[in-house]
Parts: sequence; C-alpha cells; structure tokens
Amino acid sequence: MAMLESLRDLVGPAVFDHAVSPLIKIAVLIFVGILPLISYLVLAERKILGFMQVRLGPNRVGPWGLLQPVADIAKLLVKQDIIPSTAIRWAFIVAPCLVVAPAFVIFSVIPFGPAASQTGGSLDYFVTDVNVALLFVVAMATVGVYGIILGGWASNSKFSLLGGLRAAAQMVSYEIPQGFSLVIPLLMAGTMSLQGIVQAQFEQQRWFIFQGWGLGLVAFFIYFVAGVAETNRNPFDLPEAESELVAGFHTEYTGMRFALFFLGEYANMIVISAVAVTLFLGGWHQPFPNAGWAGFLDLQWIPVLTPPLGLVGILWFSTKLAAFLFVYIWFRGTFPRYRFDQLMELGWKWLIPLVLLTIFGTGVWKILQ
Amino acid sequence: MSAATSAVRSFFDRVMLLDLFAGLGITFKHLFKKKETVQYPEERREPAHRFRGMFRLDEDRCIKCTLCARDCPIDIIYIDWHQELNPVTEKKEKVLDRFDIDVQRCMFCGLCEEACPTEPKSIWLTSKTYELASYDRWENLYVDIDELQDWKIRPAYTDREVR
Amino acid sequence: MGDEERKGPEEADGAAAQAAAEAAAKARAEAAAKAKAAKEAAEAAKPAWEREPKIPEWEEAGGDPIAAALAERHGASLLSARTLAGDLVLAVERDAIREVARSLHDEHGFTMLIDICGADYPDREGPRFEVVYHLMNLDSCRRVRLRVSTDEDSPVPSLVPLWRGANWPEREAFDMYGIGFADHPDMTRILMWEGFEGHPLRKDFPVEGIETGAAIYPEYYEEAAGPVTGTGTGWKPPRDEEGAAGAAEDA
Amino acid sequence: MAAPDTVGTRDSLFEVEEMELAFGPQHPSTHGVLRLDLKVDGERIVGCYPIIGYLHRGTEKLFELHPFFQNVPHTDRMDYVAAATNNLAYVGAVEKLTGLTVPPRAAYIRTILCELQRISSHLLWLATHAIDIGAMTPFFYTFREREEVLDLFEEYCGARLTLNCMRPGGLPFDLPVGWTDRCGAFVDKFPAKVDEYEGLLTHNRIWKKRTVGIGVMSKEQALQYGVTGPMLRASGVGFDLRKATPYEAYGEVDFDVPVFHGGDTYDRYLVRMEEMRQSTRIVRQCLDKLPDGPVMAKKPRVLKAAKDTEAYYAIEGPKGEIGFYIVGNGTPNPQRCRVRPPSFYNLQIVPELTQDRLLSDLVAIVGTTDIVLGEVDR
Repeated sequence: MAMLESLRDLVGPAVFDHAVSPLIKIAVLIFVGILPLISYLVLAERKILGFMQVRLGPNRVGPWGLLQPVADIAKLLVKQDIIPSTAIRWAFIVAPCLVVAPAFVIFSVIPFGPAASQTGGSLDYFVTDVNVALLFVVAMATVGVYGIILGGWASNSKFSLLGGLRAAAQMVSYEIPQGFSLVIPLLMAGTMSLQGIVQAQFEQQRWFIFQGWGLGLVAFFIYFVAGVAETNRNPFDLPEAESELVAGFHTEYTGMRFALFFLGEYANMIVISAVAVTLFLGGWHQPFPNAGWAGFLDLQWIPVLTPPLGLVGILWFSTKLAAFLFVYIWFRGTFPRYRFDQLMELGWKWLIPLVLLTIFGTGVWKILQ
Repeated sequence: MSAATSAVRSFFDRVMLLDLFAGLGITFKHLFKKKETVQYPEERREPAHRFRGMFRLDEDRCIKCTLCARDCPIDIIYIDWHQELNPVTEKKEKVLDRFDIDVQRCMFCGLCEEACPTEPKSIWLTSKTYELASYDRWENLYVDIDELQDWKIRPAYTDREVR
Repeated sequence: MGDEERKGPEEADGAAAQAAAEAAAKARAEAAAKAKAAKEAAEAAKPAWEREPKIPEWEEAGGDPIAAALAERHGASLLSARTLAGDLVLAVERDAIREVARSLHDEHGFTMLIDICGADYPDREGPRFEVVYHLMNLDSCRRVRLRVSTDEDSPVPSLVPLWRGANWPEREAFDMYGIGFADHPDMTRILMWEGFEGHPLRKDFPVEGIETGAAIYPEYYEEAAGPVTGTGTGWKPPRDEEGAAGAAEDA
Repeated sequence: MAAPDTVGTRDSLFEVEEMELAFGPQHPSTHGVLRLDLKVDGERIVGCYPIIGYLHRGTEKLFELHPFFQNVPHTDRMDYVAAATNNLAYVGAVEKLTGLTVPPRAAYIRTILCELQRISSHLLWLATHAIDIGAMTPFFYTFREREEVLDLFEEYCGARLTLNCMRPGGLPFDLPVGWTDRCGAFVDKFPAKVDEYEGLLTHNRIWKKRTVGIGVMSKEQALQYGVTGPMLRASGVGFDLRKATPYEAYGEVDFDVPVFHGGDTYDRYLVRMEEMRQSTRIVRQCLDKLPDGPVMAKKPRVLKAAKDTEAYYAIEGPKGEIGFYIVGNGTPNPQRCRVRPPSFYNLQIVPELTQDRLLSDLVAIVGTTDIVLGEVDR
C-alpha cells in the first residue's frame, strides 16, 4: 500500500487514478484472478465429472491433483506448435487471440465486490464502472464469435469449417435471446450500470431472479440456457462435438494456440456466470442483506480475521459463481448433445418468443409497480 | 389414469423439465458414491486363478512330446530335443535343446496348456502375470527355456515400484 | 470284437479252402454283426454325448416339397437336391440362379438373404469355384442353401436385383476369389485395397502373403524361415545370435 | 450469356455445391476403422459410400490352415466384444459337421456365457452410442458393470475379452467353485443398473430428439439387406433365433423377445435395453436349473469332418445372426470356413439410412447399428 501511495505521489493523482490504478487492477485480475481461476476451474471440472462418473479424476500431480493445472499449462506451452501448411497463416494465428481477448475484457466491468464509497475504504473491487456496462458486455461477447469462425475457416480443414459455421450460427442466434433476457433485470433496476443493478437488488430487497411475478426466474432461465449455448458447452457443444466434428473449429490447433481457445471457452463460462450472478443473484451481496436474522452472513463475527466488507463481497460473489460453474459442469456430466437444427429450433421458436413475452410482462409489472 | 390427467402430467413434464432433472439427480447421486478407480501401480487387481498370463515351464515334468507346439494355433513354440543316455538310470532320455516361445505373437489362448499330457501340466499360463509391456520392442518377448522357468511373477521393470 | 479268427489271404488255396474261407467269413460277419448290435445297444444306452459321434451323411431330398416344387418349375436347371444334417442343399445351374432364388423368394417365402460366399475347390473336376447362397424363411425358420459352380471367366448372375443386401457379399466373393457377378452395380474390391493383385482366399494364394510393399516389419517374418512347429529348423529372430547356432541340431 | 435452362433439374437451377468429406478411418465415432466417404451439402448428407477392409486379417484363410479346435481362438478376434457367441457359433458348426452332441451341463453353461456376453456387448454398445450422441456419463456406468461381467469371464476361463471358452463337443473346464453364486448376485442386481442407464437417457428429451425418428428402417428394408438381430427386431420383425430354432438350453428357459415397430434409433436402443433385462432372466433360470454332469462330450482324438460335407450353423449373437459355414475335406482342417458376420450386413444399410440426414444423425445411426469392424473386415 505504501508503495502504491508513493507511486501515486510520483505520477500525480489524475494519472494514477485513470491509468496506473486500472492497469494494476487488470494485471492483478488477470494473473491473480482469472488465469488461476480458469486453470483450477478445469481441474474442478475434471474432478467433478470424475466423481459423477464413479472415478477419481486427476490425482497424480500434487496432493489430490492440485498441481495438475500447472502440469497442463507446462505441457501446452512446450508442445510443438503446428500450423498446417495449407492454413491461412495470419488468420490462423489471430483467431485464438480474438476469442480470448473479448472474454477477458468483459471482466473489467464486472463488480466482484462493492465500490469504495460503499465500504468506506479506498479500493473499488472492480476495474471500472461504466454506466452502459450491460451494453458493453453484450457487445464484447459478440466479438468472440469472429475468432471461432476465423479459426474454423483458417484451418482449411472441412471439420474445422463445419465447426466454425455451426459456431457462427449458434452464437449469433443465441445472442438474441440472451440480449433480450438482459433487458428484464435492466427494466427492473432502471439502470445499465452493473454496480447500479446490484445496488437496485439490494434496495428492492429481492434478487431479480425472484422479482416480478416469477418473470425474473423465466428471464434467468432463458439467460442461462442461452449462455450455455453461447459458450458452446454441453448440451449445446455442437461446434466442437467430438463425436461428429472431431474437435470442431479447433481440430487443427495444437499447443498454446489450442490452449487459448480453451482459455477463451472457460473465460466465457466465468463471464456468463458472473453476469448472471450480478444481474439475477444479487451480485456481491450476501443473501438476505436486509434481513436482521441473516446478519451473521456478513462474516464479521469470525473473530480471528474480521474480514473487510469488500472481501466478504468477493467471497459471496465467488460462492455464487462457483455454484453456477458447478451447474455448467453438472450439465456436461448429464446431458446428450442437441442436433444442430434442433438447437436452432429451440433458440428461434421457443426462447425468442418466450423472452419477448417476458419482456412484455416485465413492462406491465413495471407500470403496476 | 384418465386421459386428461395424463395430458396434464405430460404437460408439466414438458414445462418443468422433469426428465432433465431426473438425469441430473442420477449424476448428482453418483457424486457421493464409492469410486471404482483402481489406483494402478499402487493397487493391483489380483487376477483370477485361471487367468491366462505369462508362461511358466517345468523342464523336469516336461516329456518333450511337443504337443504344445503342435497345438499352438500360431506356431510360436519352438522345441528341439535330442536323446541322451542318463548315466544314473542308464536309460535313454530326451533332453531339451531349446524351448522358446515367441510371446510377442502369443494370443494367450491356452491351447498349449490344454494339450500338455503331464499331470500337473508342465507348461501353464496361470502365473497371474499381466504386466508384459516393455519399453523395447524385443524386450521380454522372445523367451527361452531359462527365462520360462524362472519367470518372475511380474516383469522386472515394475518390481522396484512394487517392492 | 471278441473271438473272431484271423486268417491271412495267403491261406486261401483250392476250392475246399475257399468254401471254408467263405464259411469262416460268414461266421465272422455274423459275429461282427452281433458284436455290432451289442455295441449299438450299449451305445444307445449311453447318453448322447458319450456315444460315438455320428457323422452326418448326404441324403437325396426327393420328398422335400420345396425341392420338388423347384424341380418341377426349373427342371434341368436344378442339378441336385440333397440334405445334410437337416439342411436342404440345392445345386443350381449357374445362369438359372437368379430365377431359382426369385421363385424361392416369391413363392416359398425365403425373404431373407442370409449370406453369399465363394469357395475354392482346385482339385475338383469341372469349374473350380463355387458360390454358396444361404436363404431363410423367417416364418417357418427353414433354411435353404444354393450352390453354383463357376470358373474365373464366367460371371454368375448377381442377386442384387432381388436383395439389395447381396451387394457387399458379392463384392467380397469377387475380392476374395475373383468370381465375377453379372449385373452387379459396383463390382469392385471391398476388403482388399484397389490395385491389389490376386485373390487371397484362393487355395493357390500363399498363406504368408505376397510382396506388396505394405509389410511394416518385413525383416521379422522372414521368408521360408518360420513359423515352424515342434522340432523345427532352429530358426530364431535375427536379434538372437548366440544360441541359435547350437539349437539348429535335429533330434 | 446462354438462356437459363428453365426445365433443368433442381441442382442445375440452383447450383447446389456439395463437399466431399472423408469420415474416418481416423474419426472418434466410426468405432474402429470404418471410413465413410460422404457427399455433404452443408451438413446434409446426400451420398455415403462406406469403405471397409482396414482391419482385414484374412481370418477365413487362417481357418483353412488349422485343425478345427485350433480355430476357436481365431473366432474370438472377429467380434472382439462378443467372443463367447462367436465361439459358440463356430463350435456349433463343427459339432453339426462332425455329429457331436454336447452334454446338458455344457449346454447350460454355454447359454449362461452367451447371455453374459450379450450383456457385456450391449453395455459396450450403449457406452459408445451414448458418447456418440454426446452423453459421456453412461459410458462409465456401463463400464462399471461390464467389468463385473468380464471378471466373471476371467474367473471361468482365464481371459476377459478373447475368451476362447468353448471347444467342439463342450467346454474346456467346468465352472469354478462359487462362480454360480457370484454370477447370480450379478444378474440379480443388474436390472436395477439398467434402470439407472434408462433414467439418464430414455425419457431425456434431448436423447429422444436425437434418436426418435432418426434412421428409420422399414421391415422391407431390413429384409432386403439381411439385417438381423436387435436392428431387425426394432423394425417390427419378432425374429430371434433363440426362440425360432432354440439351441443349447434356450428351449428350456422362459424369456421374451422384445419387438418394437418404429424402426428408428430410439427403438433399437429400447430393444437392446430390454434384451439386457431378458438376458439376466435367462442367466438366472439357467443358474437355477444347472444340471450336473460332464462338460465335454466323448470325441475322437482327432476331429475330422468327412469329405465333401458341409454345415451351416447360426446363433443369435448380440449383433445379429452370426453363422459359420464349414466345408469338410476329410482332414482335420476345414476346406472352407465362412463366417456370416452380422455387422457386415447391418453396416450395409447405413448409406440408405443416412440419406438426406444430417451429419449428427449419421453418428447416431452408425452407433445404433452396433458394428464391430473386426467382424466386418475379418
């Protein structure tokens, strides 16, 4: 902290607040937060899937396999990097970056914890609070699809191409119900700032999933289904359906480039879950923040450490996030895969009309409010 | 059940996604079940008593009839013998020059053991050995009579791990 | 067999001797018949699995309604109709096979084509190859086997017009034996690769295969070196130099 | 510019562009080394040409080289997930050719082994089929039970996969002590496990969407292509050799032959699931009725077939009718030994079933035919 203070003095407060501090936060977020989170998410997925499938999962590297992610990363880094001779070179190289970058950028607007003004501290537990954050999330999520299409096309392999095309159709179609379902919490909160939406849930004393005659639940359901489809996860993992398209758009990718696609997919999973937690599950607030009997959930009674309020926020946020990610993994362990046309049918014929109806219902609710 | 109630029920099934939740329930239940994994190098499955693994041969019991070689469907048993006068019994006896098995091509059908006329069998596969992998293409795979007779329960390379 | 007397043929000399020999032979035959009957009775008393196995023999299938109907309908095209171990086997003129199969299919309910396969009899007089068809009637569970003789140059009428499923087995017979099938839509190799020379299941095709350049470890399976059985040639894989020389002695 | 061809075909009018897609031999869901040359329009399959033979080992040639009893291990390696039924079909043909009769105890044990093999084969099919359709968990559940079946095999004959567990005239060994109890315990608990698999799949809407109405095979098509086994029974033909021409101990046990009429992938799935339950019934009854006595018939020292005799013997394998056609030539070796491989005939219909379906359906259809390439190519 002292070092930060001296840095602030050195560069001047304006530069520090607007350039240095976000940069540090981003670096911390990515290298301390997201990357370890993703690698351990992969481990958790393998473990949980293993447990569901009456086996143990990775348990050789380190105690309970805890060092497995390290081994995986080392393996992927030192693997031979193959660019197929017939591939379109520049696109082949650019594609994985196009998948990863947008997913990471979205993290900048997600409130993992309270703002400095709420806790009385000096640290915002998010990178930035944009007043149109929701739009930003939707816009950035859209960019990821280019990377996948490009990767599928640039590989110059038929299976990759089919995977890329599937991904394109799927992601474009499911962005519509997903985007619309975001409108519902937006209507309920009356703001587009994610921090504002969290605050609105606090003030309305109800998570938006339970708000408005169950319409929140419907919106949440649609958002989640569309999110699973958006991230190409089972049961909507058609673009990389290994039994049909070998590995879909990343068939030809090896080593670190493949790892980037992998990273992108898991980062997207976290993003979708984080947005869902923020919009529907009260964000970083503890459950029942306004109820007196649930006051112990602020964890201030833990005598030894008495965690600062911001950290409690992050803790609750992570817990909700983890529950979400568990459901993702649970789905993967349980369901078969949809067929391509059935997926489209589900999106266009069911989810979109349903979400439009829900928006209408929410409007009515809002007026009656 | 009347048609109406079954229709209502199927409608609820559809809307409430009960079929999907049933599947989720099954996988969730398995999260807490006993795991079936065998931690291989530390834990080993004990093969059944009749398990057909690596060959053993007992030269003293063997009467050099070559039936095992004749009955082998893929002809991987090579036997040569000659007759010698036993100085003690003063009888002519067959002496093995060679008893080789090209285990690389062996399919462990056990017909050689069945063909063996001695009692107990002088060639048998029930040595409970299943670790026959090797790092070298030729290693451990073409075994001669000495190797056959003192074939350890397990190949050498795993011995140090098992202790 | 008991107490029958054994006589060499050299004793048979002169008429009296001949008569005696005849009488002896008669007695012997009687004794043998008696012994045989006793043995049969003993056999019959045993459970089936302890009896001497009774090897099935060919019988003429004159009374079989299907064979009779076919003989009436196709006349000389039906070369023979016999049964063996309960299976009806019909030998059919090559060019008539499709008609015979068609009438079996249409009139006798043999709707299922079970199998088509080739066979090679190089020692046989006449055409070398045989194509064997197995048909089945699903309602009565009756099977019938058709056999057609052919040689390399004369194609057999294909059954694909009757059963689409005849496609692959006919291709396989072509691939394995070089038997041609007329009117077949796709008379190409099926199991061996295109460009393969020879027909592997022919009896004159060498078992160890032919040189195609496809062997991965040609040095291991040396020509004329192995595999050997029993007291063999003393061949060992080339890697094992010591001991191989000493083992080469024959017994 | 030439005048447009107003009476052209659809393709010439709209210039549909097809792509050639080599599906296999190295592909996760071709179950070995099957290659399908596909002509696809987008993801719609407009043409399919299976190319087989990558696993051709000349088994039929090998049969001709060896005496009858030495061929049993070779039969293991054709349909390598159902070795016992292969063994039975082969030794059955040899017994028919040489007139051997099997003692009743051997017949019962053979029946038990075949039904256990059917269970294990169907379990493997279910595992791979579910993986093809994207459900990965049933794979592990089915393998858990399959291990137990294989353990039973191992205890009986010493091998888990390539059993070599039958001989012309009977069986090589009697059952080990306590085997019947362990086998009984397995078949008693197994139906509950089948319910578990069904709980994951049968009513699951995604599973149904992927399988109902996919790859519909009519009764006529099935007969045209010589399709047998569960595929035939899912198309409304209740034909099962175990009932039609009872062999071994099947005539003395009570069981049902499941028949469904849809002919689609879902019905084939249901048939096999029900068959597993029926198999446990058969095993249970056989264990209860198991007679005492020898397991090997009295047979000549060298088993020879008479010259120019031939026999065809078929049984109901897990995949369909597996039969052997053996011609004797007066020596201990067969003159010709032909296998009637069920997978070979069942695979033949795949191009017809996949016509105008999507790529994902192809995977489901290939999975539901339950082919083993070791048997297709021999």
